[in-house]
Amino acid sequence: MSTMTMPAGSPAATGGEAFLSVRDLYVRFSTEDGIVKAVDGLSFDVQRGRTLGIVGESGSGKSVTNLTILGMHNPATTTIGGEIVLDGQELTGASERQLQQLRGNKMAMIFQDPMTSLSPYYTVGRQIAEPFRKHTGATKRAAHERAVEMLAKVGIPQPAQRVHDYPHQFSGGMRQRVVIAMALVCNPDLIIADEPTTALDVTVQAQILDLLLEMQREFGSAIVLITHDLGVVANTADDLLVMYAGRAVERGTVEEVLRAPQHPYTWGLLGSMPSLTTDVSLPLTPIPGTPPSLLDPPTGCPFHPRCRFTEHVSGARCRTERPELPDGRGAACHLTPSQKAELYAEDVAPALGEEAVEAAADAERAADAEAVEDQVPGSTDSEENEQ
Amino acid sequence: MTRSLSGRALRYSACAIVASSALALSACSSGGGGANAGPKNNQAQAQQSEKKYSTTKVGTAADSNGPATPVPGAKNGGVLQTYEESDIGHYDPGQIYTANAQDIVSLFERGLTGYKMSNDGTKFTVVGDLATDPGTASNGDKTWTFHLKSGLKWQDGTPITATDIKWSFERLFDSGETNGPTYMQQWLSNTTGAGFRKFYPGPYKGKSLPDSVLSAPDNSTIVFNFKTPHADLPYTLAMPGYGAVEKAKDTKAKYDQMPVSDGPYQIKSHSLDKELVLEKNPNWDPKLDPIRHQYLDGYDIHYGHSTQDTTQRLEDQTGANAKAVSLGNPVDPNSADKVLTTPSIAKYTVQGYEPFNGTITYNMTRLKDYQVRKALSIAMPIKQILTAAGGASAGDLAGNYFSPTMAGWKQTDPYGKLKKPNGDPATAKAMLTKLHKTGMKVTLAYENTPAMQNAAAAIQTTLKQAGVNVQLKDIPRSTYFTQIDVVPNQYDMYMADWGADWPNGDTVIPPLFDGRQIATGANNTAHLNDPYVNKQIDKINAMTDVNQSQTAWQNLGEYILEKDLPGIPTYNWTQVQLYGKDVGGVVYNNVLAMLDPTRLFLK
Amino acid sequence: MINKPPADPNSDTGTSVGTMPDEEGEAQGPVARESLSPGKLAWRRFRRDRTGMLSLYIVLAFFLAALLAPVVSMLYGKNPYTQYGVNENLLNSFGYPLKPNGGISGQFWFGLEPPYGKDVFTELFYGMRTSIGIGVALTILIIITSVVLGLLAGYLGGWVDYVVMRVADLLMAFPQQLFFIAFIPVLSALFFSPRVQTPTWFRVTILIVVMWFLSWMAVARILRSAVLSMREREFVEAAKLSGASTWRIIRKEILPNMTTPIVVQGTLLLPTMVSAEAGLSFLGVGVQQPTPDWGRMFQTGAAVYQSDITYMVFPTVTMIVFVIAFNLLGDSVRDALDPKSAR
Amino acid sequence: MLRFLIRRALGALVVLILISAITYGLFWAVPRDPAMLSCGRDCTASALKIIHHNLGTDEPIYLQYWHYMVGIFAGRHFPVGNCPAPCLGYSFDESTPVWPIITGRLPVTISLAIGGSVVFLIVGVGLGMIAAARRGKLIDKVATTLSMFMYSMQIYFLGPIALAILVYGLHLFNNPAYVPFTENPWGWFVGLLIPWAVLATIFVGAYTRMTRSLLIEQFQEEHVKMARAKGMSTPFVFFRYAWRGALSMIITQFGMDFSSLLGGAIITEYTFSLQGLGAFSVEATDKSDLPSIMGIMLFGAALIVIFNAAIDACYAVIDPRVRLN
Repeated sequence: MSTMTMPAGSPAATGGEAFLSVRDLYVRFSTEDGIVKAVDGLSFDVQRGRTLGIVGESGSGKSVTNLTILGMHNPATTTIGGEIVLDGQELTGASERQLQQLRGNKMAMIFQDPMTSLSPYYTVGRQIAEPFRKHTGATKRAAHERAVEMLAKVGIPQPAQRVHDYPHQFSGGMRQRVVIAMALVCNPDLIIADEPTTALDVTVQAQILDLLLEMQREFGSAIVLITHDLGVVANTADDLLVMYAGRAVERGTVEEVLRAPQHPYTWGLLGSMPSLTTDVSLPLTPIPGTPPSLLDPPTGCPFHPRCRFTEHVSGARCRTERPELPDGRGAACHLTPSQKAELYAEDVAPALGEEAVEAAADAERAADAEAVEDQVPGSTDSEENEQ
Repeated sequence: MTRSLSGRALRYSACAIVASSALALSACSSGGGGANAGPKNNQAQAQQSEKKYSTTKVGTAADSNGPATPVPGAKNGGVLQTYEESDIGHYDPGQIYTANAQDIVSLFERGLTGYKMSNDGTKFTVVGDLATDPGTASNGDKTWTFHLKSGLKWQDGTPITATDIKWSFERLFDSGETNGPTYMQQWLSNTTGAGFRKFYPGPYKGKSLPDSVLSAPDNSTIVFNFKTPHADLPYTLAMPGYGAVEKAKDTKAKYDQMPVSDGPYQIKSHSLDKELVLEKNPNWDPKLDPIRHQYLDGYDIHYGHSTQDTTQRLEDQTGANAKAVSLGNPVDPNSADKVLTTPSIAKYTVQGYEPFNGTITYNMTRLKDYQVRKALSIAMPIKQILTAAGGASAGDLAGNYFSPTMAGWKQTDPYGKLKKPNGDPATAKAMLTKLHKTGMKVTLAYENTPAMQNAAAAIQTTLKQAGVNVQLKDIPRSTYFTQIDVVPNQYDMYMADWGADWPNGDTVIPPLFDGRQIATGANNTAHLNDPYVNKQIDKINAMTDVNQSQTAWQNLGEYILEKDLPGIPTYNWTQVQLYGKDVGGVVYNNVLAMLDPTRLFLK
Repeated sequence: MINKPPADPNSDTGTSVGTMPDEEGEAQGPVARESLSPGKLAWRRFRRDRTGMLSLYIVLAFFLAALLAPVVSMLYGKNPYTQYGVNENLLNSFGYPLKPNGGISGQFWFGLEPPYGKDVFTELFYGMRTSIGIGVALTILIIITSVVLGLLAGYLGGWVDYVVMRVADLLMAFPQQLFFIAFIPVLSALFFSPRVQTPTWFRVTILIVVMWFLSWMAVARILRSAVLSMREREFVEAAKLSGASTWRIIRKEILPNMTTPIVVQGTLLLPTMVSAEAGLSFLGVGVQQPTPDWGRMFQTGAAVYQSDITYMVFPTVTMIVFVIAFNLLGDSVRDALDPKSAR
Repeated sequence: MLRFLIRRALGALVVLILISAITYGLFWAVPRDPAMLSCGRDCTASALKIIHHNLGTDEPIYLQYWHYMVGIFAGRHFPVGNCPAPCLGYSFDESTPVWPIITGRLPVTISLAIGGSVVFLIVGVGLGMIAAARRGKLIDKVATTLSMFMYSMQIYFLGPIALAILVYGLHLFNNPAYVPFTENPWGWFVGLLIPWAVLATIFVGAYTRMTRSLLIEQFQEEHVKMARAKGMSTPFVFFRYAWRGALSMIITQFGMDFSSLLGGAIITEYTFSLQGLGAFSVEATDKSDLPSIMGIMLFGAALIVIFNAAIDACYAVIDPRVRLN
């Protein structure tokens, strides 16, 4: 791939200084099977107090991105490119020691499965207190009190007693609350939540998401919420990044992306997801094919082998040319904005239900207006010239 | 079961069943092993004819006086470390029958008579040990009288009396005493087999043997009365199995582990299967012992050392290994080559004969035809049987049933085995073809050890060329002899061996070939029942002249081999032993078939 | 995924870092394409593991050597039974080869075996044939037992599980080696009249049966827990809901998914069984003369090494190579079948 | 917790009773008569009968077994001698009860097992930890290769070779021998050094491989990653989290290995002429000393069962999930 030289799309500037800024991130690791290009030229920003949702199928590079931010990749096999700036501090070249100071302190992570992300050998109190003692230098006693306090905050009843319990004595939802308490014990400015609700019952899911938002309001943290479930981000996130094969393919606010998705992949995601407002008679339409190998991703648009709309793009551009993600709101696709709007409104939205059709119609009108501007020659030709 | 046990296996099992204390008339003294070892096999005849024969005689009262002839250069002091294969298990004299046990207990147990060995190991004299002389016979060798030396004491200081001696023989009749020799019990009760147990149940229930059989008329006199003449009683009593037991201290089973000493050493501690520590017996008087010395302060006898292990230790000759010996372990047959051909190691070897003679015994109940037995014998690869046991270090090929240790021994070879030791399957096949017996199935029972497996496989291979289908039956080592002793049994041939209890044919021919002694548990495993042989046995047994009977036994043995062929001799056992270079007085004792323990010292 | 363990250190030399996938140009890896079956994928992965391939070749060579022992013997013109040393006077009076280095010569490539001078080269081939044959038979028996019991216990659960697992516990409490040496010789002596030589096949059968009796439990436990975890998986639940019979679920859903643990356990079990059999032969309770046997060669070797160290070399070196090759193969097979497994 | 232990102990007892019954039954099925062995040279039917009576083998099998089991707790009296509790039978071959033979031999076996275990635990587990921590580095490759090589070693060629080189070749050591620790600690140590080393070599490979793969497996565990994500230092994560998780498997394996070593390292003891239980069991099978074999078998089984129970108790200590359920 010679895409290193390509200009990076910059994220939507929604005002305010970005607390976490990822620029042109490349993550590759060598395996027995070859080099896996897990993340390929990714950029995004997150501000304090806001939540960025990252959505994609498994293997799209979303979890890798976040482990890389925490610096928890295996340095022996992983190559990192680009930059990660947290609150003005460059992380890609940071030492393990510096990272250790940041982890659990300035940035915290919540893992997917509360059943496995707590050590069965220690009391929850101890596990919550550990990072607090380490990062604040608090006494054992103070740390213990802090643990009780945190447990209370995340809604564990009788925290003073339960602090002495072991994880297996808690239910799944309660454990995830403990994990959140553990992540938030040092008031981190950045919380990375990797599928925090996937392993939980639906009713519990909502509680946990509420808790996360509540905590965010209290501490003013930035949250990166990784999920494969558009429903989760719809209610929780402010901004949305859709990832496919290690790249961002669509970006925008939650509102924008869900109302008027521009990338065929996002359409596919929406189509494969049931909705309460949808007519039950409408069939779910899964995305055909399987995610591509990251060892040897397809040329051009990585989504083209699964895309139903390649014939709308002139020539073999989908196969030969990599579409760029524009700054701010946008999608990495060779379809013109009007094509996108039209195809979505006519081809995709009907399968998603009435609400979607209405939204799509709005979006199409807006796109048509934009399209007039697009007629200005040369405005989109820079990419073609590269061929 | 395991490899290194097996090196010694044959001997052990044999010893356990067979007696082994024989008087050797020939002896190889120390050294020179490396030089003769190689060609020994091929020149068996020539070598043996060169050997010095010494007469064994029954000594006099003067011979029976202590102290023992000093060993030249002997020094006092030090504790000798010895490494032995396994614990002899029993220390009660009445249970002593194996070579290893006889050797070790001779340090602390004494009997009425014993063998006094000359310093070069070539002359043996039967002398009075506890007794003042080797016994006085009267009434046509039916009554024997012994007098105890005066001043003899047990290790606890109490005097040894004739009552103790009488007790020592009475207790052999007890049902718990099952491992020792049974000659005296049978002779005293005039029974055969285990009949003596019915004659008298032993003294523990308060009954003693009547004075008409065994009496102790005073504190120092003991009189044996037999119904038949027993000219060689002094030899019989010299077996350590007839050692004395202190009556007051006899605690039956417990005594077996802690016997009371009357020899130069006494047991300091014994931990079963691991170690036997001996210290000086302060109540032993050298002036009253014509046989033993007390040069060392003590013995530290370690059990559980394989022949491989002891061979490695003693080859090493450095550090503690230079001050050690193994009384009983021979050189590991697998290392004998290296030991005997490396002059620096061979220097520290002693060699000698053991009283054993190996045979492939035919079950004559099944193999009735002499011609068939002859054909099998001609085909038998006796050299390969010897090779399996360790080759030149394990023995010399045998032409007849007697070991060179026997009095009056002559080499004979009626079937030409020494000329064709690998067998002559072609001739055998021709004979069998004439008998229409080719393809016959013959079962060979063998003791399941690696060496015997090898030998059995070799027999199978060679006999196959003679047109004989040999079926191999391996029998666990521990039950081998009890299984082949069963009458009748299903085997056609067995590997067997026999060692004389003393160097006269009467401990070979009658037990092995007396047709009236065919019974389960008896030793006539060939089931030979030849009226002529039976008659001759009675005739020779009645002889009172030992020299005359020795020749007669030899001749009868030749007759049996030539006319009856109950088994084909394989080889006569020899033993090579190594010792540490700082140990002095090392002599191979042909009677004990091991190193003589009573004369060792540390340089 | 980011923390995927590094390539196996042993196979690092063979890791094709930075090279393109194989000639067919098909992509594969952590994210599989539908067109390739898991088995094919594993095989592709395995083929790139040079250590694994080398081990495979070595292991195949051992099997081939075992299978073709008679052919080798024919081509080489000797057999492991003839006492060449005795017949051709190549031994000294102690039964050791006269020539140095264990009697190695152009005629006897690996020398002669004391004390009769059998040919070591063919003995080794036939010996491996015996030992590997017994090892393979044991491995197959143990795997079959474990699969059956593992399935019964794991899938049916309840009292079946209880009984199977308690029996396994019970048998695991037996001192294994002692049990073998105490019972194998005794059982071998049973059933045949004292007139007839106990056939080698019977001895071998007894050996296999007794060893099998006390060796299946560990593998059965592993397979049981594999079944247990499978039982809870969605596809099994789904099959159950769709009304599939137990037998069908086991055959169609569970068994195919147990291939990985079965293959891996089998590969690791075989060398263990071969060396265990050799150990018993070494202790004298295995295969008897004159049948050549690898383990008994160690018995002979350890007995004669003071005078003839050369004899020990061949069985020792081949055994080391055999065990290493098989274990490396086992590791590679596991890596190939289950790339996420750590080592 | 207490209930757990009691249940475990009862289970162990049942296993032991079953094992004794099976072993007894198997011995009874075996067509060899132990009495024949002590019957001596002129064995007759009547002599055999006396011996049978002396050994108590003239009773029906279930009665014999019953007496045997009672004897373990209450002791027995044989006409040939007394066998105080715990009576595991009376060896007619050695003319002593079996129990003192076992206890007499036990110090050797225990010394061998403990010394060997200490070496292979320290070296094997240590090497595995280093390899896991430095995964992919040179030291890992060296450790892995070494462990594979050691893993392929068999005691029956390693033992003789070690003796040939260290004792007879270089004269660095004397022959291995057992000296009681209480008599001479240094002699005990030096005397057992080679057996320990050889025994340990056989195990080191397996332990290195096991430790390494267990730890690497642990590194993949979410809770270990979580500990890293909390900012805990690398050693802290390694020892407190990853190691803690690997520990229980290592303890299980060690418990199994150690109990079988205590039952007698047969080939090792034999190779070095150490008079422990393993060597005794070979001797006993060799002589068909059935009471002794039976005794060692039961003793060995008891060790295994006791150690399994001990492992479970260890679990309860290290794993709260076991303790609190």
